[in-house]
Amino acid sequence: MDLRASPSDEAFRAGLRAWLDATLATLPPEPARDDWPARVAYDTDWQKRLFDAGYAGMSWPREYGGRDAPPSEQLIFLEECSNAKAPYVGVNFVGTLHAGPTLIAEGTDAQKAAHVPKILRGDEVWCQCFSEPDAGSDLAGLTTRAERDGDHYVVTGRKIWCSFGQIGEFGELLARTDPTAPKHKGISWFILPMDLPGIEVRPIETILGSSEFCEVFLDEVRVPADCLVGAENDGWRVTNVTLSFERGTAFVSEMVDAMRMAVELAPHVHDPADRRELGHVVAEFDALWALTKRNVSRAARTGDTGLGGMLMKLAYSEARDRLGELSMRVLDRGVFDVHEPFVEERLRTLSLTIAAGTSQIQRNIVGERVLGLPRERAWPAPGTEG
Amino acid sequence: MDLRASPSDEAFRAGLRAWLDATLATLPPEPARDDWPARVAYDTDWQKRLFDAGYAGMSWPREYGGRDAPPSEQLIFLEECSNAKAPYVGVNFVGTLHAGPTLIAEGTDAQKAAHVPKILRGDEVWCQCFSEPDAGSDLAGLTTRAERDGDHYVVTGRKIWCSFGQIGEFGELLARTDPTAPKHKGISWFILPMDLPGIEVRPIETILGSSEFCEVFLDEVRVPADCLVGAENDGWRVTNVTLSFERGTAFVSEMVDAMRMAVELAPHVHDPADRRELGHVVAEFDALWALTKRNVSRAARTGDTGLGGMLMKLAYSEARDRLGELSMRVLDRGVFDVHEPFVEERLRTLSLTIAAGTSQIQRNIVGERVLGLPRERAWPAPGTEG
Amino acid sequence: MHFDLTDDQEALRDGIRAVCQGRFPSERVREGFDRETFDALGETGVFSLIADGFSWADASIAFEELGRAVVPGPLVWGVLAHGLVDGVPTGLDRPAPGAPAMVEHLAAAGAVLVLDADAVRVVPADAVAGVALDWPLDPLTPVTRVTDLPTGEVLAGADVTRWRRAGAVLTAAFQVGMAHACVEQATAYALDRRQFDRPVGSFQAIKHLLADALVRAEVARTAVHAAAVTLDDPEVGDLDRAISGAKLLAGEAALKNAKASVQVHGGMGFTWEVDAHLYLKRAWVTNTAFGAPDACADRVAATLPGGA
Amino acid sequence: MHFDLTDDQEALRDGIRAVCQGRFPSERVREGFDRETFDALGETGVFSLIADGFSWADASIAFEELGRAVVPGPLVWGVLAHGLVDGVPTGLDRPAPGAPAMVEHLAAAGAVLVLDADAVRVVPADAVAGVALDWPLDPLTPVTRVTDLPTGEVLAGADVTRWRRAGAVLTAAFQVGMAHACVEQATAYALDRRQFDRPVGSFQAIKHLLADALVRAEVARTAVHAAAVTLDDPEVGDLDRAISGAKLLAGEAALKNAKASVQVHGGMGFTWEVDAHLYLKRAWVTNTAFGAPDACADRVAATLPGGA
Repeated sequence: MDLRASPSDEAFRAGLRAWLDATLATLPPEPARDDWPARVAYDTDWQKRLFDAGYAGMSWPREYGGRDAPPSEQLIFLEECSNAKAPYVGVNFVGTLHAGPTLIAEGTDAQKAAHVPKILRGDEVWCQCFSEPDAGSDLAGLTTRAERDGDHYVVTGRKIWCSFGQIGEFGELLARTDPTAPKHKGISWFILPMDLPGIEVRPIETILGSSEFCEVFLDEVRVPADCLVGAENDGWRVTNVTLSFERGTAFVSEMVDAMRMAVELAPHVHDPADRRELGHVVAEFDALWALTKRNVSRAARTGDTGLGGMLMKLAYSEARDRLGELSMRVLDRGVFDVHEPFVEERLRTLSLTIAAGTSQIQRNIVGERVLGLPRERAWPAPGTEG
Repeated sequence: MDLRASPSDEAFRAGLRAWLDATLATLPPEPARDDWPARVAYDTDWQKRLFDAGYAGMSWPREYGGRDAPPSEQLIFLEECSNAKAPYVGVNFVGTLHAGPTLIAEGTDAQKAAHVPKILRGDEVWCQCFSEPDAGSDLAGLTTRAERDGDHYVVTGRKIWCSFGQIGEFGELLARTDPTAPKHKGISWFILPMDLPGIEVRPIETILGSSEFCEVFLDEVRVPADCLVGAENDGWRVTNVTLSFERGTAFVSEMVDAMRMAVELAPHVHDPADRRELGHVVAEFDALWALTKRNVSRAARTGDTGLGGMLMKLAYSEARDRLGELSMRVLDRGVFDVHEPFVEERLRTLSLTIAAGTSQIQRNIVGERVLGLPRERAWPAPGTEG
Repeated sequence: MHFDLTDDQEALRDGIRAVCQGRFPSERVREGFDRETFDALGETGVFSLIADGFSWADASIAFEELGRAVVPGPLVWGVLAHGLVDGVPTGLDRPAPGAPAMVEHLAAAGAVLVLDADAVRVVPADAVAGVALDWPLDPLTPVTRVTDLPTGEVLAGADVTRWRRAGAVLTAAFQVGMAHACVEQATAYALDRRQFDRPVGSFQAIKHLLADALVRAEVARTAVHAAAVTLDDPEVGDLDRAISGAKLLAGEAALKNAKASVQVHGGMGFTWEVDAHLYLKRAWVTNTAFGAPDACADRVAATLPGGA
Repeated sequence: MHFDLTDDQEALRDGIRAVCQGRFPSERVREGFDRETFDALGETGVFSLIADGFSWADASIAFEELGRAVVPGPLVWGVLAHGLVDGVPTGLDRPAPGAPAMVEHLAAAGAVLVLDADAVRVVPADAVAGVALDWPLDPLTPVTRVTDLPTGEVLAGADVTRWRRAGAVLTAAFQVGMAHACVEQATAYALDRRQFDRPVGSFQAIKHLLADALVRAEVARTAVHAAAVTLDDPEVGDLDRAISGAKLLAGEAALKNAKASVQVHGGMGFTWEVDAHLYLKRAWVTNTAFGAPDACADRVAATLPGGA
């Protein structure tokens, strides 16, 4: 058990730092949050630079243009980029972190050839069409239908919380292909070309007053059958393969960012009780950063982050919530401007305990999958209640 | 909406204070906690003094020797007694607060005549035999059987958490008289003479190292049929009538005691964060004291404390827990002696979130009965699970 | 002692609630505050309650209803300065030298009341120089960062200590109303929203979150009523302690319950469309006025023997 | 970097765990600590780990197992003073003048180590005068209130700062073991105990209580491992911050998880018979040693830029 970086990790870090130093100085100014064309241009330009420098697809296999770097280098990459305030993955998020890895693992040769290189170079932007108004925590309860009709599937339904729906050229789509099967068994995973007729995208305004998510309305959209990824009705498994690509690094950028916020808050904290709370939150972030190293170390050896990976989201979200509340108490009314970074972050991080599995769902997962406590039973179907 | 005491309340308070001043000075020293015969003597002597002075049975009807005092006087009585550090109700707890009121409401004339006057004068000590090892939170799941055999019921089972089981002459007993009925419908309420053959009492050692509770083993105990209170199988309703006698005063002694602890702790609290926590807890106790007045006021008008009564236990238990934790932080190792009042109280109050309905059960009650959220459904019976 | 709403007070509560439901539904509230809102509220009599002989307890009952509807505006100042200044009143505590001074609703205001160490002073609104925040945290509470706050003139007959106390009570009452509204709105959603083939409110995780929220709101409500009654009749208790405790608990209830409401609403709670965020943002904003929670907790502790 | 247990460390953990299960089951633990216990533990090698060339990380892994079994005794002092004094060592931080001095396990001890500002001093146990508490909070940790604590003699070669740091790490490791044991014992009970015709562990209220407890224990464990590794190799981090943070989180995990265990055990958790109270009481006692949680939080904050 040690925390010493290996010589090769140190060398990687030094090279990356030098490249970041040189490259970040040449970037254009960051675009405004609601200027989507500018954001696409900015983020895909950054992806191209990463690609040209060999830093795109850190975890991707070499045969797909990735670096196939060990988890420790992924960790360093994310840490250094965050520390240097390099651009976030931004509009490339769905493509590089979800769709690309899924296609690599489950796509046909033609699907891979059509999309994977473009995603890696920043030539193709993806969005996600998973959740539905009535299928959030219970994602497998989704009802968007995809009915086979010759060499197409006809898709009708309504998706929500579609990140980058405004600008995605392709969407990751989950739709029900067998409504008679048990709910996890009748779902398929599709590549959804977002320019097909019958697709309507409507931005959702968040509590930040901006629109990071969209609703996507699908009205008899004819999706070519060769857009099916993996086997029909096997989409629930397909959508879960993506996770293993993270190898313990999922919250690294968040962690670095949180620690920076804590350090920036410190000079404003004069009240003794608030200082103690800050010390407590920092101790938690320190521990979660150590846990990240534990997860990355374990993933490097076993391919799986184990317990540490299962509890990271819950622990991080709750710690970040404490930091957010502390910052609001400390700042008081003098700085209640949404453009104040602490305020913006407090609002943004409210989504951490909700999105991608609420803290309540996370506690179920820890309680059931780790501790082995019994699952909730299904309620009787309506009409059969005792 | 006012907080002014009425002239008659003020007069009652003044009279009580004078009596307490005169009487407390004549009391013998308090007995040791584990000296049960001495405790019985001390507590029943106190009850006799209350009776002689007209303060026994504050809420009891006059025809049963009670004072039938308005709730405001009950509140003043408990407040003044606690402030004066008068003896607690002690071994008279079950008799005066549960069994007596139940008999008054549901007993036959013979049952009332046999027990009610004695309970009020401190001539009869009662204990409670409700919970069972497998029926705690789910009290209605109790399995102690009472089978009719001629003019007796034959009772077999095991009771636990029997307060004053060591010394009770009679017990409040809940037992199942119809095992085929739905669980709330097959229970009956009995007077259990504790000297009947087949009853064995075993004290339970608590985390305080003392024995406030007992297990009671019942082995074919022949209970006379005229010990049945209320109708056969109507015991669940019978056991719930007692509550209405409290009229909002259930936590008054606890509240006064908690506030005294907070005030006594204050001079030891030097750390600014601890002082703030103390201020917070005191604000909660102040609010709960006001809530007590609200409950008493409402009970005086409507006979029911409503919402305030339903949430008092949960709110008080959780606030008291915060005070207990704070006291342990403040006292640190210098005073970690169980005979130190703060330590003893910290250990004792751990039972507040557990006994008589855990905080989890209390939250269910508030969520379901007040907010109208759906109840948990029963699980499928074993063997029928999907 | 009858520490419960009288029949008159219940009628007052129901009346104000009906007014809010009729005239300040969510769509109207979202249009924000202006002179017209002020006049509409003035017609209901909420600003003149004290002048009309009602008690502070009555006023706090009314403000609880305004909070329930999250009505925007410098409402507390509307009561405090009723009949004393022209136009819409707003105000602030005079900041320590160098501290930022923020005034809410300056554009709509005619006069700014400044709470000084020993007096209430009036400054004409157009004499206050400052920069309006582009994106105030609460979209319904425009805020101006003041760059020049003239001394103003002493408002004769205004007791600054009493203003601070009354301001704290009314703000706390408003917060209690918000806290209760959050429980009600989240409960309604939890009853309606189904996941895993059952209402999400049937899950203990949600049920207990809401139960705790209700307890917080109701305990805080009682504290506010006690503080208001004590403001009316200071002999029945320790007024500063009652007010500090009430403001602390009410502020905490408003904030925690609004967060609980966001959480129960799930993804929808993170949208502009659902009202939960309006309550959360107003909770933060109101917590900075007339005593922040931490300062209130300190003050309660200071009232204990040996506690100064 | 390989921040995970090595195969050797896993073997060490499993070995100590097996020893504890075999020699320190609950019945044996409840008999308390004496010289025989000390010798039995000494035979397992836990006190000589550092002397035998193991790392502090290894020692912390061993202490986690001792904590899991809630083994009684002045165990941390057994490591710190290994080979340096005769008989069973115990110890304490020299109290400020006037503050109460408490020593654990004095009757069983041969020597008392006193951590002074700049040195470790040794006092023969029989030279320390004091009054044993009749009812120490933790029945397995006898405590003496010291009335006379001689100055003692400087223990050559003992670095008092390093002792304090190592003491904090080992205590925190012990606490993490307790925190995990509480989760395990409460989980076992929640699986076994049925109410309302289902295991109580199927209720979200219990499930989530235990899930949070597990998260606390595991996060604290990672913090302790990081602190121990940093104690072995101070260049990899800020040692004081790592240790203060670890002690804070481990102490909090031990205390909160023991309380959760009492709660999950319901009425049985309030009995002497179930072990939950032993963990709770030891959690309180160990939180007073080598840095109370609040002081640790203060120290972490003080490490931030502008934080002193």
